[in-house]
Amino acid sequence: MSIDWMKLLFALLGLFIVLNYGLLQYGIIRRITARIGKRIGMPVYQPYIDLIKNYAMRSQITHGVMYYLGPVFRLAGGVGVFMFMPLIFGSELWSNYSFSGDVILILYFIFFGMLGMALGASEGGHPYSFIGISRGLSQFTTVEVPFTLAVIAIAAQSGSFSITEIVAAQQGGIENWNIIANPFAGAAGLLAFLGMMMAAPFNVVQAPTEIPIGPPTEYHGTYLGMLQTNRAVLYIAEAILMVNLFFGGATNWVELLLKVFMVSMWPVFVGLVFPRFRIDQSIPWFLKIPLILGIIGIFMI
Amino acid sequence: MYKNILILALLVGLGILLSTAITDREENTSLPELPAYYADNTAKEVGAANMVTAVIVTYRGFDTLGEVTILFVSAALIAMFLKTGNRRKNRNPRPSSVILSTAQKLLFPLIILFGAYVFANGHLTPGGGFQGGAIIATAFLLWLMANPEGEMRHGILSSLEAFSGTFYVIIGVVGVILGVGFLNNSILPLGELGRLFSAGAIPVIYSLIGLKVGAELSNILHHLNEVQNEE
Amino acid sequence: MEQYLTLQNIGIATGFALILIGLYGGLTNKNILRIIVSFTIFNSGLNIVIVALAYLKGRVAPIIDDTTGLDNLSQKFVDPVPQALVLTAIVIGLGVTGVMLAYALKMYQNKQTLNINDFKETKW
Amino acid sequence: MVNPVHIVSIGLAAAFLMSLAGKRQQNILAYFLMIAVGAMSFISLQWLMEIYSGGAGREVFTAGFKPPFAINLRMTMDEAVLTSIINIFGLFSIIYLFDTFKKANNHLLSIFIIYLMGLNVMVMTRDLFNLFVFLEIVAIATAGMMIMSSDKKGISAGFKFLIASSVISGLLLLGTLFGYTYTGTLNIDMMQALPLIKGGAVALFLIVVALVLETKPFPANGWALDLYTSANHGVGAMLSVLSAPAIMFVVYKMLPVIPQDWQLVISFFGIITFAASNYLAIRQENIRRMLGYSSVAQGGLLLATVGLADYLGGSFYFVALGFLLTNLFAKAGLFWLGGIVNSDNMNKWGILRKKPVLLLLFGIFAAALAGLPPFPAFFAKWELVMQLGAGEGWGWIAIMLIGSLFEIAFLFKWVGRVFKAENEENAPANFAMHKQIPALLLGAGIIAASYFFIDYLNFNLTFVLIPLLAIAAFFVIDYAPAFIKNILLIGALSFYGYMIYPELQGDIMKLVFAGIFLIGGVLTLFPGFSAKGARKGFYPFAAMTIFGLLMLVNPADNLTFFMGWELMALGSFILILRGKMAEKPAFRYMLFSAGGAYVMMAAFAMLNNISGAEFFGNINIPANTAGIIFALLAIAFMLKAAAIGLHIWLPGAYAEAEDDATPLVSGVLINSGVLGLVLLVTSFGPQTLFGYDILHIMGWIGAITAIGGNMLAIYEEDMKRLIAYSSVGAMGYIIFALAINTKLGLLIALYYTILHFIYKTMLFISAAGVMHRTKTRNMYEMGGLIKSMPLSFIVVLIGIITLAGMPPLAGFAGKWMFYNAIILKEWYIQGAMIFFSGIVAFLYLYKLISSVFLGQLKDNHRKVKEAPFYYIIPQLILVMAIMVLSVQPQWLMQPLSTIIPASFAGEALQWDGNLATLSTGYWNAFTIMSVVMAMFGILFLWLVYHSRKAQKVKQFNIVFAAEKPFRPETTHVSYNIFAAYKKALGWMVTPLATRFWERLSDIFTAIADKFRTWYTGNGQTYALHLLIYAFILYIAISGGKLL
Repeated sequence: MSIDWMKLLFALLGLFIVLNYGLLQYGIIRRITARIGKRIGMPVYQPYIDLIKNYAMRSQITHGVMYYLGPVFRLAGGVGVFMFMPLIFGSELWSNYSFSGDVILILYFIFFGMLGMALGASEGGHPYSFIGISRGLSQFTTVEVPFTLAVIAIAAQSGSFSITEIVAAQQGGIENWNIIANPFAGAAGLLAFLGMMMAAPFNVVQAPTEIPIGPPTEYHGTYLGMLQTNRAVLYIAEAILMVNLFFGGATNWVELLLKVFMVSMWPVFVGLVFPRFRIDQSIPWFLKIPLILGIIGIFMI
Repeated sequence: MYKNILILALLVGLGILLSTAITDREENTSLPELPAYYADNTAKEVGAANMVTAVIVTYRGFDTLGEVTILFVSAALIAMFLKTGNRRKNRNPRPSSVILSTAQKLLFPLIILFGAYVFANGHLTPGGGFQGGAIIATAFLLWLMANPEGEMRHGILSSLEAFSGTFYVIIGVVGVILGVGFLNNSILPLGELGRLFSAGAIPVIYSLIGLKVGAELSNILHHLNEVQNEE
Repeated sequence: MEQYLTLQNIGIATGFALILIGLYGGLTNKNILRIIVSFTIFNSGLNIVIVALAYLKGRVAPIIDDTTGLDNLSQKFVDPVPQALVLTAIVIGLGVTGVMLAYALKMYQNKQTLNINDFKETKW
Repeated sequence: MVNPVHIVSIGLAAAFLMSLAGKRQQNILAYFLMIAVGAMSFISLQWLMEIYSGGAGREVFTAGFKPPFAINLRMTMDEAVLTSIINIFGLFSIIYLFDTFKKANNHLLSIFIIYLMGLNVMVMTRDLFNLFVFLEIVAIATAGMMIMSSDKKGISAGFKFLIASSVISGLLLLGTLFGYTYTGTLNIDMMQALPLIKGGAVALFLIVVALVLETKPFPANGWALDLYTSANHGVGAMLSVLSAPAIMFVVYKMLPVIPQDWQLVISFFGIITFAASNYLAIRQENIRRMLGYSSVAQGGLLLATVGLADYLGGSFYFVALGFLLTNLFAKAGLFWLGGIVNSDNMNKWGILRKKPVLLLLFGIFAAALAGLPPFPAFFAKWELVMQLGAGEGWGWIAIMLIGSLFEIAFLFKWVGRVFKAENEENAPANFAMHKQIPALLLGAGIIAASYFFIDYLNFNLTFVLIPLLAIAAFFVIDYAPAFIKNILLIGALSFYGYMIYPELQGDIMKLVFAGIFLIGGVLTLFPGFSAKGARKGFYPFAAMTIFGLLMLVNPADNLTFFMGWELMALGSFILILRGKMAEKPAFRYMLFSAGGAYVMMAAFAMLNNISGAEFFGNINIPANTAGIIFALLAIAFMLKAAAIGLHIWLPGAYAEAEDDATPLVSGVLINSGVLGLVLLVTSFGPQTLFGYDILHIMGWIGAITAIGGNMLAIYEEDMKRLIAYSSVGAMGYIIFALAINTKLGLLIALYYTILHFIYKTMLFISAAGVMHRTKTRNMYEMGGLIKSMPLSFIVVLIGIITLAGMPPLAGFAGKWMFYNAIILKEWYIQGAMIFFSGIVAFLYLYKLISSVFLGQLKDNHRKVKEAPFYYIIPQLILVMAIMVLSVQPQWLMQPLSTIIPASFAGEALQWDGNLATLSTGYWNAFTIMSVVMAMFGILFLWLVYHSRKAQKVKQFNIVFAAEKPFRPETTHVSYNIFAAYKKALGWMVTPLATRFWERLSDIFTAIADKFRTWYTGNGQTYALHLLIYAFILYIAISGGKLL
């Protein structure tokens, strides 16, 4: 089959936009959190600097092939999530490759990165990598449960797994948004979203502050750059997913970015309010309230 | 205790069950077909005056063969069991009284003779091989009581036993060969009813049985005697 | 009731009584020799029953002699078959008893006891 | 023709003459005895030939008078067969006991031949009283032979026997005499009127009860058990093989006199004996006593068959002969092997392994006795069950099958010990030739018998006989070196595939499974090339397993299917048993498969009334008509597919099997259960049981199984157990997909079956390779192997990505279809469970790959090389398959879709080039693959280029937080890596099922232990039992009323 260059071009363009937006938003969020913490915080463009610096740095060590594959998997996963995500409802060109895979594909791609990362990090043989990975995987499995329930509920509601269909079903007024139409599923989805974002109170996985080393520490320089790229892309891509699933998608870029910003604020504020869970607390937590909400959401259909 | 009560209960039950044999049976006034046939035809078919003998030795000769075999087996079994090494050790039997030993000397041949008479006339008068054999065995019993130390010649007895048994079988086979049937007595002339030499092979068979049984029983007695006051 | 009180039935009943007594003895006595004796009683009970079954009122033993003559003997004789059978039964009983006695002797030689309860080497 | 009566005359004459012999002739006596018995055998054999070739039988009138006036012997087919068996087996026994006889007292020899003679007459005579006489002869002769046993136990046992037999014979004599007085005859054939005459019933009852008691019925058989326990092995064999059938035949002779309903009662008591005795045998440690129980049980089975003779009609001879011959050869064989091993202690039996031939014989006898194919008892049991089913005798079937299960239990516990017990050097074994040869003859006998049965049933040539022959062939060439046998087996399988391909061409379903079994078989055999030596005993059973599986593919009738099923079970049992620590797991496996098999048998018996012997896969049962059958079959198949609750046999069995046998018994064999389920669903359709929709229940079971299996896998530290548990999870998916029961569901099930077969075989083989090198199964003893075994790593990586169902590999297709199917079916909750289990799978997959291949290399593994070449080949082939499927799934799915019956609900998958569409969603494998590969490739290459100067980090110049590579497992980072998860969700894996089953077995054995104390060992009590039994039988026959 021949490659559709136009489509490819637009996909990459979209990717570029999202990447930048992701970086910016990350900077903004950091700043907001700083302010709430009565601090001044870093400049908004800091992420750009980091990124450029990291890409410029040349790593002098390697642990072997799988070690390379780690970040590759991670970024491929992130970009994959984006690539199969329709951005603008009703626009053929901004729908990326969503015609060849539906929401299930995306759900799995989110995990694709995780696993790859885990493998890559563990080749380093560093014990803390294992600790971080085991926490990450354990928590993520339980996060996925309520999220899946929500997705299934919504897919059942709109009779399709295709995101485009799901968005189409939500057009025409805010009352059709799934968050309204099926609040329980929506709630389950949003709570799960907290976990997916690995923001507080569920950020013990990466433990940014105390443990100076987690999976990412194995990776520095270029690798870290890739991971940061991925974070920016994935963060936004997942937000877009939420928007498409629960908030009626978007018909143009402005609406999209606005909604994305709103959605991504949600974990930030939660994270600012709540203290961090231990891993063996967060696992049961996801299997309590969100799970129940999700089940109710399914029975709502 | 409870066990005994259970046993009693069971036996009572069995008794009741058996009693039906009395209550349900009506006294039969005439012989059934089978014995009637025997009664009417024995004389000409078998030529034995004593019908019981006829039935035992000829009509149901096969049973009798088995019977002999059983005796043989038990005798052999006892012989095997009581074959205990040096029996002679520390046996201290009471010596028998003079009266007994004298009387035994007198009676021994007579008893033997009587036994021989009984089995030789089995086809004419009550009695027969087994009875005769038993009587003979009593003679040996007497002998054993008279002299407990006495050593009997097993060889003779057992060879007697073996040969008589074998001949018995051979007679049966001869019957087959002559085509009159296994253990049929008419391989010899039936002769005249009521004579000693009549009823074909019956007297022969009965004599053989008599000898065999006598030998076997005496053997058994002797074996038992040999182990009696061991250890 | 009295129609049962025939000679034959009395014989049979006696036989049954002996059978039951023999069984009871065999099942309750602990001494092996007593058990064997009980079984001989049991056997003789059987034999009595058999003989009694052969009995027919007012008939003679099935032996031809001058008194019986030779014609319609089936009207004169008792049943010869059970008498024949009983002989076999007796002899068999004798054989079995002999074997049992031999066994008893052997068991005594092995264990110096004749109590049946002491011979439970094989169980369960 | 020699007159049959000469059997008697020869026997007696010989006996009498032998008693003449003195010390000097002693040594020739044994030969004389042999000649005499030979002559007897000749007579009976010659009659057998005569009658077999259409000649008439013969009535022998002793004393030349017709019955009833004299005793008559009969010689027809039945008598000819039995007397031949008796005499010839007597001949064998002489050979077997030759050394005993050489030293023995001459009287013993006479008694022996009289015993044989007595049995002959018991069989031939038609006269009741004569029967009594010869029963007594046999009894006394038996008592006489008891002293052949050296130990003193024999004496008291013999005495108990004498007491019992004199009670019994007393009853018989009474009955006979009254029978005579009522009917005026002693001839069995003229007594038919007996039960009709007033009071005659009592006489008949006495006779019947005596005869039944002679057959050693449970529980009035203590005397018999003690006899078996203490008798010399040769004598025990004769008691079990000659006396029992003879007395059975006597009962059979009496049948015309016994009323119909009495016959049923007797036969039912027989079944009870069978089940109960087998049950009590499971607690036996003493082999001879165990054999005693088993003999009694077989007797019960024979009695049951005899009692049902009229009911069985035409198939009576088939069934009876099946049981008779099995008992004859197998039981006697076991007794004689016992004599060779010469110890009643199970643990001493390991000595048999010194003589492979004897070991094989032992296996054959055990299998034959347990009623496994291809031995006669298997077919007999099948026929009997089918006939009982036709009469709706479900209770009978249940009792009988439970009994058979117990039989399997104790027999295979024993087999396990024999194979595993440490080879006792001080065992008093006696491998004298004259003891081995008769045993070998028996082995030949059972095989010949099996041949005749199979020949009689004229099975399909290609799909039954050729496989059987192939299996047999591999037993024959077992001495060849492993390499040759491997080539031969692979060749044989390939050729067989080529042979059956035309037959299956039309039928894709059959092709699929045939393909799985054949290709799987061949691929899993490859690693065998690197095995050294002859590897005795592997290939026959590998062949048995694979060909057994292939028999399941295209059976003509249920019998064939069942036969294949049992063969496969037996073969895999031995393969598992070959593992080092495998005794317990293998035993457990055998028990579970047997249980499943018997459930299946019962189901087939029911099915037989609906659709006849026709194979259930080829028929269509209308919906909601056969719920119970469906449920039973589903249980049987789910047991093989290790549905949760029935899965506890699986981990042990797979983990403990030899490393390179595991792929076969797991990756390939488990699909037999799937095959069954698929056929079940396709040919039955939805069924209800007590108003419940069974498929719905199955759906839940599937979902729970999926979660449970994966959860259990997470916490495993043992590589093989981990993969094994993941099989449980995969089976959960398949069961669930089948339960969905739509076009899509079936497609998923088939697709998953194939996929699971591919990646599971792959994973197991590469695990085998790793374990072959590292010599351990514990993952915490491994690590960092990626450097030394890169190929294995790549294979495992691809394997787990597929298993996890991650795009872009083939696994994703399955997942994707799953969610659509779930939405379409509206089973949301189950769907979420399935998804959850899929996520859980990531955890153990990560653990598997990371702790084995990543992390720190262990000191003792510095030198390990890549897995052997022959391990790698099959893996690479399978990887190819996965890659192709990942890019072009429609190549597989479109053919699969064609075999889905139109009757199935739901929409079918639509294909447009590579784009698969359903109303609910779509997915394009090719695009996904290309997109992912593009991103992946670009990034990877860029990265490699970017850090081309990077130097390799030495293992030790990174931080070790706590871990030293050579410290024990607790310091291994991936040991108990998901502790937190366990803390949170550990409750999910409480081993409820295991506890349940273990508790169950404990309870059963405990009860058995209690019950067998009924046999106090007191001869008097045994006599009492006889009376009690008589009483019970009376109640049963008179229908409750006392008089």
